[in-house]
Amino acid sequence: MKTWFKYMIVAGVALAFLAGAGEVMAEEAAVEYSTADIALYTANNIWMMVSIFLVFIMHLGFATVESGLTRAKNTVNILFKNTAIVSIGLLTYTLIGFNLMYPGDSWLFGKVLGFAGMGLSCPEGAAGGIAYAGGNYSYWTDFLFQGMFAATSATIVSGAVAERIKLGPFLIFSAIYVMLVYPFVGSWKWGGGWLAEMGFHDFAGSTLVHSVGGWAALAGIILLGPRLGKYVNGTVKPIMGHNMPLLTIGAFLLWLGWFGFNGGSVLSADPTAVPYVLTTTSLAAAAGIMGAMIASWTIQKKPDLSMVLNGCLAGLVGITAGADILSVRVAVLVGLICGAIAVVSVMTFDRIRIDDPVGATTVHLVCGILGTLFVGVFANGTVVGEGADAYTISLGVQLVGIASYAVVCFPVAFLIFKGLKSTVGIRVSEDEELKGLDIGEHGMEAYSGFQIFTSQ
Amino acid sequence: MKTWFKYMIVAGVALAFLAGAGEVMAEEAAVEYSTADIALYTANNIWMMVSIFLVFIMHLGFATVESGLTRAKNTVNILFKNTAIVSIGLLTYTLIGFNLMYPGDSWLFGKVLGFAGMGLSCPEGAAGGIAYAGGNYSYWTDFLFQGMFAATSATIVSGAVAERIKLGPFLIFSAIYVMLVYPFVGSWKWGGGWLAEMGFHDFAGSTLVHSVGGWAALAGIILLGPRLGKYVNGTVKPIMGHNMPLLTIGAFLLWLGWFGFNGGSVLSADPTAVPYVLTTTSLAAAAGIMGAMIASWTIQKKPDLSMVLNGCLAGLVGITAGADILSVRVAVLVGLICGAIAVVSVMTFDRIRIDDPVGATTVHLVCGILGTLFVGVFANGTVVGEGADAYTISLGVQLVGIASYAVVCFPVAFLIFKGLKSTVGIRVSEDEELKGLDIGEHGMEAYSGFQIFTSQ
Amino acid sequence: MKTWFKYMIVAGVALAFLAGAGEVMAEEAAVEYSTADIALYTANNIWMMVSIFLVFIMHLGFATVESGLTRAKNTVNILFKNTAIVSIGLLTYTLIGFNLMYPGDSWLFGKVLGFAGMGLSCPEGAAGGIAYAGGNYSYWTDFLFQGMFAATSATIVSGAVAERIKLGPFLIFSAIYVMLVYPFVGSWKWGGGWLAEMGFHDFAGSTLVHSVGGWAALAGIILLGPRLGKYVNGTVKPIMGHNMPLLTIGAFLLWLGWFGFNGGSVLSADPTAVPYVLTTTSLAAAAGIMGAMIASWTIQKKPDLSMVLNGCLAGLVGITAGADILSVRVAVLVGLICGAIAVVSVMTFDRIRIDDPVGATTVHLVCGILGTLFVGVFANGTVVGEGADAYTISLGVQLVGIASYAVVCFPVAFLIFKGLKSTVGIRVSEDEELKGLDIGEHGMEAYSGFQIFTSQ
Amino acid sequence: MKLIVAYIQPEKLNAVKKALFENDVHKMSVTNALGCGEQMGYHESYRGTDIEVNLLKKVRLEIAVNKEYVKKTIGAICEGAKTGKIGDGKIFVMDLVECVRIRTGETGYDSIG
Amino acid sequence: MKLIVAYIQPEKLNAVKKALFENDVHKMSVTNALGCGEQMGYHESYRGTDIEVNLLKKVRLEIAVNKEYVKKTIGAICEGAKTGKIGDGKIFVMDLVECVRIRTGETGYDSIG
Amino acid sequence: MKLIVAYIQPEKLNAVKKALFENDVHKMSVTNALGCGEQMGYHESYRGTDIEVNLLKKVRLEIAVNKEYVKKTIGAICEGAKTGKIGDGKIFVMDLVECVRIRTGETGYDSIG
Ligand SMILES: Nc1ncnc2c1ncn2[C@@H]1O[C@H](COP(=O)(O)OP(=O)(O)O)[C@@H](O)[C@H]1O
Ligand SMILES: Nc1ncnc2c1ncn2[C@@H]1O[C@H](COP(=O)(O)OP(=O)(O)O)[C@@H](O)[C@H]1O
Ligand SMILES: Nc1ncnc2c1ncn2[C@@H]1O[C@H](COP(=O)(O)OP(=O)(O)O)[C@@H](O)[C@H]1O
Repeated sequence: MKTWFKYMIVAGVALAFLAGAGEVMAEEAAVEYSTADIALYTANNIWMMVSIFLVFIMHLGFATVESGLTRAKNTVNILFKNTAIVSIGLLTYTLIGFNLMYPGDSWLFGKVLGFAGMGLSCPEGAAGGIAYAGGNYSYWTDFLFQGMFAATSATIVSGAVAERIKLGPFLIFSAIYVMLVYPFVGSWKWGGGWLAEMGFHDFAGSTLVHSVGGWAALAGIILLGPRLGKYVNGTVKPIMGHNMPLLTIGAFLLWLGWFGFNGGSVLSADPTAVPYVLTTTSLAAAAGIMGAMIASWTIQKKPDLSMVLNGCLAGLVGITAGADILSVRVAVLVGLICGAIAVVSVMTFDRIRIDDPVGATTVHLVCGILGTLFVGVFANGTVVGEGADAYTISLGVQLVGIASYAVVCFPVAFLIFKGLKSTVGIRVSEDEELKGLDIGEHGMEAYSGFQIFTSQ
Repeated sequence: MKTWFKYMIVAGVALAFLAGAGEVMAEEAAVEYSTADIALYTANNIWMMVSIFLVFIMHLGFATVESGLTRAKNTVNILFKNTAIVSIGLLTYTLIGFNLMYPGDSWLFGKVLGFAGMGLSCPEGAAGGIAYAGGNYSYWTDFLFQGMFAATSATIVSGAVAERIKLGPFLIFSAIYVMLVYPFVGSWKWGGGWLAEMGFHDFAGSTLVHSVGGWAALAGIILLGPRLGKYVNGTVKPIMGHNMPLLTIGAFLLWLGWFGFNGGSVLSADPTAVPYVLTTTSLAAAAGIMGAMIASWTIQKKPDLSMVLNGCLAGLVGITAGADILSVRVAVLVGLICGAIAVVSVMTFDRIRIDDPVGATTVHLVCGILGTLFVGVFANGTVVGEGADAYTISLGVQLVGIASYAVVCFPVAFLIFKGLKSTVGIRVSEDEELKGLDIGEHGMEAYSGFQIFTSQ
Repeated sequence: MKTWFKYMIVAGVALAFLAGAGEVMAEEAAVEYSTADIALYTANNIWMMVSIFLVFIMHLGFATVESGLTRAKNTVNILFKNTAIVSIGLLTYTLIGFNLMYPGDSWLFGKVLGFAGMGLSCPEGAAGGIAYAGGNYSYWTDFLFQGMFAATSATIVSGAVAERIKLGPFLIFSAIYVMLVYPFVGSWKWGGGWLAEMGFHDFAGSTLVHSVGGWAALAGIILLGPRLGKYVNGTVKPIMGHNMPLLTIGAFLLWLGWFGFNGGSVLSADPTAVPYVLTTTSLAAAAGIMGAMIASWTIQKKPDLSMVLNGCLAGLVGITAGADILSVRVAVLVGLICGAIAVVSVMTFDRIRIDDPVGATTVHLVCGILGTLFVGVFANGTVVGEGADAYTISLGVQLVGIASYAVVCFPVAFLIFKGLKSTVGIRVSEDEELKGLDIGEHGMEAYSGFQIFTSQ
Repeated sequence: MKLIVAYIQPEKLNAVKKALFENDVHKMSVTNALGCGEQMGYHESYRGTDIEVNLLKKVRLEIAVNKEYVKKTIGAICEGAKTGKIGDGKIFVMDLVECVRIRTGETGYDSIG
Repeated sequence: MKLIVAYIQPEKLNAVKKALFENDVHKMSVTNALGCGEQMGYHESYRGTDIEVNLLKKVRLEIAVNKEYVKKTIGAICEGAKTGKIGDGKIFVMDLVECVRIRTGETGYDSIG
Repeated sequence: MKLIVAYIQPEKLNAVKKALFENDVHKMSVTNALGCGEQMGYHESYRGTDIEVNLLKKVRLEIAVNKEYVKKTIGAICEGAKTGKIGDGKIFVMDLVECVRIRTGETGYDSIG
């Protein structure tokens, strides 16, 4: 029994309480707003709440995609990790993350690190309501939307390191990453930090969410090494995912969730901007499928469902950075390219012994970078925003942004994993890996009664 | 062939028609409302419609959770029951339930029993529209939201009595319970009955929905007895659920649905109140996972996915009574407690020979009671509402509420089940139980072609 | 390697680009709208966006229903087809379909065929926004909602021809059907064509979507012939679907999606009309379950889950044509009839050697026709709309509508399939059919590691 | 040495295992099988088409034993599996020419147990 | 008494069963198996990596018969399973020392059928 | 002719197949099985109730060989499957009275390979 681990959890939870997730309930403010103002505010806020639900369901999407693409004997473990991450993500975001990512004026160190205090505190009256975000959403909507986002970055890692990582250390990594690293680097752009000031454009997080998760995935894979049986005498052996319907359910749920991920990132229900974002998002997803289908059919001779669904997600990640400003035609192009590259990238990572069972590095890292880059390529010179906040997109700044996340996220993730590796260890025993983590880590099976060959 | 049963269905359906689910289509009223009023009303109504969808999807959540936690050989049966209940629930609610639960002024007997007539009848003009609920939603929205809620209480029973109850009698029980019992006791609070007047607080139904279902589940379990093979020579034998991905899909869908269950219970799209409810709901769910994880890891040594997901649901049920008034910190606490208690409760029920395959009594009954209690504990003295409708929360009234549902629901459910048991019988034959209810009740298999060990 | 097929895809994609999915970003218009107008417009548009999401998720519903009702060895293939169709549908709708279906004033040939040009072009300013559809939704919302709808008709075919059709030819068929046939015949009513002028009533597409898909399904089935082993020495052999939970998930998702399919077809968030449509839709679905349950229990002696879920969908298709105008009581009746007929129809098609693995012809064609007919029967003489656009429903016109879709869609679909059959062939080899299309067309399995009997 | 193959009702597996353990037979191999015997099948119906299922679910035991255990083993299986109802199953006994324990390379008498 | 074990193509199971029934062989046990034989495997490809599958799906029949049925049984299996194509399968025959019907305790000749 | 039945650890299947191929044994049939032997089971716990699992996942090989291959086959299986740890498995050898290749009707020596 890993007593130390439980104590850490308990300690964390206790800390949360001492720190006080204290909030002050909003009281009605004195300022008067017209019914029309309130109606518009109410509508905007509904849209943001719908987006919360959509982003929430992405976690189920991740859970099913990841378990579909791995073996039956590790299914409970993957489902468990994805469930735990949602919990850890929301609780730590409540405690620290939200105020670390959106420090407001509480910058501690340049525009690089800020912190607005522990716990949640909704400004009283209209300040936490209609006045909170220009009538677009209230404080609580803001918190929950961002909180649902936050857990995503850790979930990305989960699939990449699946089938061999120890449960406890993985959860510790996730907690640290989602509590500290993601909000810290996220503040650079979305919190109004230095990259925002430079004019870096990452609409809904090709870099801020997907690459941030992707870099950690890469670090984890490198430190863990490939799964047993993946590389035998120098040749690559496929380790097949066990459940294609689960994978498909997951991919569709992720696309669905992306409507909220990208559509919600407009941060209002603007009837022109939001459906435009939904359109570019959908067309990039559709084109991602098409691109992957063509690539897979050409390269593999027979079209591979798992590749095509990865292509769909690749298109979605690719469009995420520029869904608001790229044209419909470019959105299709971005989707096609990302979809096709996804196929090649999955195969390439396999060959260079980066054993990523679900293609997370391809989808989130490679296409996250590409998507951010494409904004610089296809929208170079575009002016975004109005008045004081306006900035001009440039390929150079996009590159700076990509690089700055690379040089922070990868090393930090590497260090955390390294630290865990040299203390408690991060990889399960060979015996446990053969028997499956479901038995090893959880003492139970995912498909009790079913006859399943576990010769691999 | 159970002819008698089919006749009962036919009779019920015919009755429905004679009774006349007659409605009058709304015609435009003469009163003029400003565009702003209409816009706000439209927005509010959209939110309630979204809540309808979310509550609807809970039925799929129940279906998948329950089938995931039971054996492959009973899967068709469970899916069938959950499908039939939605149908029965909506149709009987149309016929009788809605007007029994919301009698308006048509109280027949004190404020204990009222009935506003058979079928649906939408008030004409604005009275069924913008004026129906202060511009928050229209008549049809109200009906459908409450109708989707209603079926939930019967669905709770379905899992608890799974793998051994006869299909026909179960459907009869469900029809009676959802048509008469649930609306009757529901009217006490939500219909403006005596408990509402006393100041009983149950925001979205920890007691009114979950305990009501939970008491019936308990009655059913007691009368049915445990599944064959569950208790052998005085020792408890685990009977494993067959599909953890299904379970996980279900748990996430239930959480998703809870956004509408709790969020919709605000009965308007208030941009402060609704997201606040969504926040407490989410944090209680997240804390429920955490609480169950700590408890499971400590007690069982290895963390059990099914327990953790039960913990998530436990947190959700627990917060349901007070999601509107408890603080964020208390919401987390409620989640932690309910999650941890869920683990202990599941194990305790097992030991005292209450064989509940899915933990419904734990999640819905135990945590439903706890949640209602916590409102009295943590919000004692809080004033809810304004003007004439305002009331002060007190632990005493909460206890009265809990007790009054206990003394009505458990005996009534027990009597109905008892009546069925001594007439048509409620338990399938031993032989059928061994072969599985899928073959016995439906003559088909859930996973045709798959090799499944049915030695248990 | 089917090189020819890949080239066709590439050519299609290239064409799309040359044709230019060119759009003009909307710029802010000069006209001033009040905040109240904008608020109402925003709310309406949110509703339509929610409907987009709901219709989108129907594609996952189709994918899971169809794979649940077929054999494990063909699962990847079915999932693949459904994924590809979404992509093909959206991309071709972008390129041609949208402007073919909604030609505006660009009629080329009477009110029978019109075309407003290639690609998308959002009118500038308010013309593409608040003024685009009377403040109900913007251009992009319109496109995406209709685009999501479009792919549905092809998806219907997918299930009917499952387990024996070649992948490439099926995708070509789908592309042609969804790109040209569906929008062409759709324009007759929804595009303001000759049937709209005649006063044909098909609210959300019992005929325009479901029958259109159903006719193609029938044509495909006839040309393909039954699956091997379905008819042996003149007797019908059942070929069991492999996964009832998947089927159930799909059916619930389809019902969920129908809230957007029908509810969104109101084309505004009207708080009276939309929830009324949701109510008739839900009650028809519930009654469809009930009708099928009674029929199945009577005819088959044991109630068949797959029939009951088909009955649910049958009720939904049946109410689709008249969800806006039929009374609640009639909605229940329509559901009951369609549900019961679904059971009989599935059995009849089986007997007359129309081998439809998923019952698509029953659900979409038979009930699509019935639903359209019922509008004429139950709402004969009802006046729909106001002013110049008003028309009176008549059974005669409904029959004309049904017939006109029959005489165009069936022959056209037949010819396309026939053309493919006599060139590249449409049926996989006997050997591939026995081994399964997953291996044959995709070289992979859906459930790697699971022991599955494939003696059938 | 003999190799005993037995087909039993799936739900009797635990009882048979217990009876075998009590008779000092601790090693065995189990697979699931479908059996066709005296037992009538049952009817399934799928989407209105009837199907007679006459391959019923069984469990197959394979047990290698030394001569002196043959009787005990057969007795134990019968004890655990017998209900007197059709479908109880069959036991088949074959000669075992050789047995090898892979781990040690032992053969014959010692390698069985 | 003999124990006949046969590996056949999965899709031939119904035909073999029919042929056996026509030859008065009504009892048998069936399992699914993977076979490696003369038949070439096929190539699957998963996420761009090729895999040669040479364990193909087969059905395994196990039939205990009295001496006079051996020929009929083998004949019936061949009749039902033969296509002349590689992969048709194999039949193995072993001596059966004893047979017990669990329900009645009968042994030998009578217990087989 | 002999029929060799071997139970091995699932993860050793590929190694055993390789060893057999190298010894010119190319034909075999494989099923999955559960085994109960010297190897201790493990504990699963489901919803707080403990269960001792002593039927462990194994792979069952069935190989018919001519006399001169018996030794090579046994050797190859041992070579591929042996780790020296408990649970490595067992090999059983039986006499094969007859063998028939369904495709050609060949019997005896030639039909095996
Ligand atoms: N001759 C046989 N060859 C192979 N398997 C047999 C034979 N007879 C019986 N079995 C197996 O034993 C099972 C039980 O046989 P059955 O005749 O139904 O039992 P009982 O003799 O108790 O009535 C069958 O389902 C089948 O798996
Ligand atoms: N020597 C053997 N030992 C065990 N099983 C065998 C043997 N030979 C064939 N089989 C089984 O029979 C199946 C068919 O054998 P194969 O050689 O492909 O058929 P054919 O002889 O008709 O070409 C194999 O897949 C395998 O399951
Ligand atoms: N006497 C036996 N009869 C049938 N199967 C056996 C017998 N002995 C061993 N086995 C099979 O071999 C497997 C390995 O046996 P075990 O005793 O654990 O290995 P080892 O001898 O290497 O310690 C068992 O799980 C079982 O499937």
